[in-house]
Amino acid sequence: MKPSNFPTIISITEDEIDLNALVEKITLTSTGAAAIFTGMVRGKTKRTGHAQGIAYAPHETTYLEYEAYIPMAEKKMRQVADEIREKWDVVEGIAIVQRIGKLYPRTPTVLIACTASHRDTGVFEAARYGIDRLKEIVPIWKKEFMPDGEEWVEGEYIPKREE
Amino acid sequence: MKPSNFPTIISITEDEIDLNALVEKITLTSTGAAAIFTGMVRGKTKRTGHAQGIAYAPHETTYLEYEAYIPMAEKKMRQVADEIREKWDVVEGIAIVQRIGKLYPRTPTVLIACTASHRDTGVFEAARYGIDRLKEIVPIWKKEFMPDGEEWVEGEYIPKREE
Amino acid sequence: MNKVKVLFFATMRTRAKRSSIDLELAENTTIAELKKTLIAKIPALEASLPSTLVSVNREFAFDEEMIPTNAEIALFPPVSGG
Amino acid sequence: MNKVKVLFFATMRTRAKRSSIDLELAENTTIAELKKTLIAKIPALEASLPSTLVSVNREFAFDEEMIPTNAEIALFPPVSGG
Repeated sequence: MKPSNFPTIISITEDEIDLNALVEKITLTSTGAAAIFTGMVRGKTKRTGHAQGIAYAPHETTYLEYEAYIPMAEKKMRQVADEIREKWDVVEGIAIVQRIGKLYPRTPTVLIACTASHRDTGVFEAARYGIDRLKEIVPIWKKEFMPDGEEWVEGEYIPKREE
Repeated sequence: MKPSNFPTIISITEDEIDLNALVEKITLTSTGAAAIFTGMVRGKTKRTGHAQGIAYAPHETTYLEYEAYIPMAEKKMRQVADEIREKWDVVEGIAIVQRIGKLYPRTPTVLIACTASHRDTGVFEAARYGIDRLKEIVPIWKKEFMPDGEEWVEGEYIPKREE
Repeated sequence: MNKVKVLFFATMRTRAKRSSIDLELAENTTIAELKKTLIAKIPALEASLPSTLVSVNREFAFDEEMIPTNAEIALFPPVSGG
Repeated sequence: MNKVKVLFFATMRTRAKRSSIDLELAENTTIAELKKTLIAKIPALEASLPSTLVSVNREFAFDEEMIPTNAEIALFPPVSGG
């Protein structure tokens, strides 16, 4: 893991995710591009399928309740940031934020943002990698509350040794 | 061009770009993912190179002044949104915003955001395509003010017929 | 006669030292002919001509195209926004 | 003896009907042995066992690993955040 003077923001919070403030914090004088992902609570899921290894049928969601093993989740979010820097050394700032608690449809629940000097440096791929990894190794779970019941959502990724 | 009931926000403005508000406006009940690109004014450009077809040496920028042929730029931004919907019919909302006027380093100047139900639907690629196309066909230019002079930045893309 | 307005942006505006010009063109004037007319009136535009883009009624236009009546025309360099 | 705290999250917490348990383990207990001990104490955990992840001191841990002294252990299902 190489040391880095670039800003890395890791946060697990019950507060609203403020995109403006987060992007501002990871923007350096040399920054020209930010790739940002946010995920929201879906009120209506139309497709039958499998995302992040989770099978589901079309359904409605009343709200989600997020729970985190906070100290380990922070450690693993920092690891995701380190992995991004290992793979894309052009990345300048990184913000990884997970909102927890009771969250209703249309609410942003997670943010991954990466900045770089230029957009053709892998910064989009870095953000995409960040959200994929978060959904694999960061110990956070959601319980889904639907009109007709509630259910813990479980992923299917089994971390490997040294992960 | 197929009709779409999904929100499309096109804006050329002198005001600050508000990521929170823009993402909120393109988030539907069925939305679970937003891929967002923002570009900022670089105060320090380190690499010698060629981006968007523009050659440059390492230099400092005091500020940029953006100018747009506004009615045509709005038309072409709408065309970029239409092209995104043609290529990725999973995209729900699209926001394309260009800030113009005198803009200092670290200031976001442009935003492209695309939403979709899930992140594995091409929504990252759609946002990337949007910023690439904006930099090809939307008539906006910037004049760069440096400690030792000023210069119009010119792209090199020559639009083709029917473009 | 065909009255048209020609707008200049960015480098073209700087070269032309103005942001627009009103012209009266013959019917069926092409973009290529318009360029010649403009250079005759504003010689400073010639240097940029190889990289000049032209739009007619807010769509990109090309040398052999005819200019419609009352067209809004613009001359500008390849775009550099974002 | 090795005093450890075992935390339960998500499905495991629901099954265990508690969020943690304090245990005294023999020296050199492995993760696999810990699982057996836990199932003996809380039989409801057994159904989830095939998909249970284990962490020791906030890193993922595997069956044959020894549990260090005063470890903070956690049991939880594959993650579903984001």
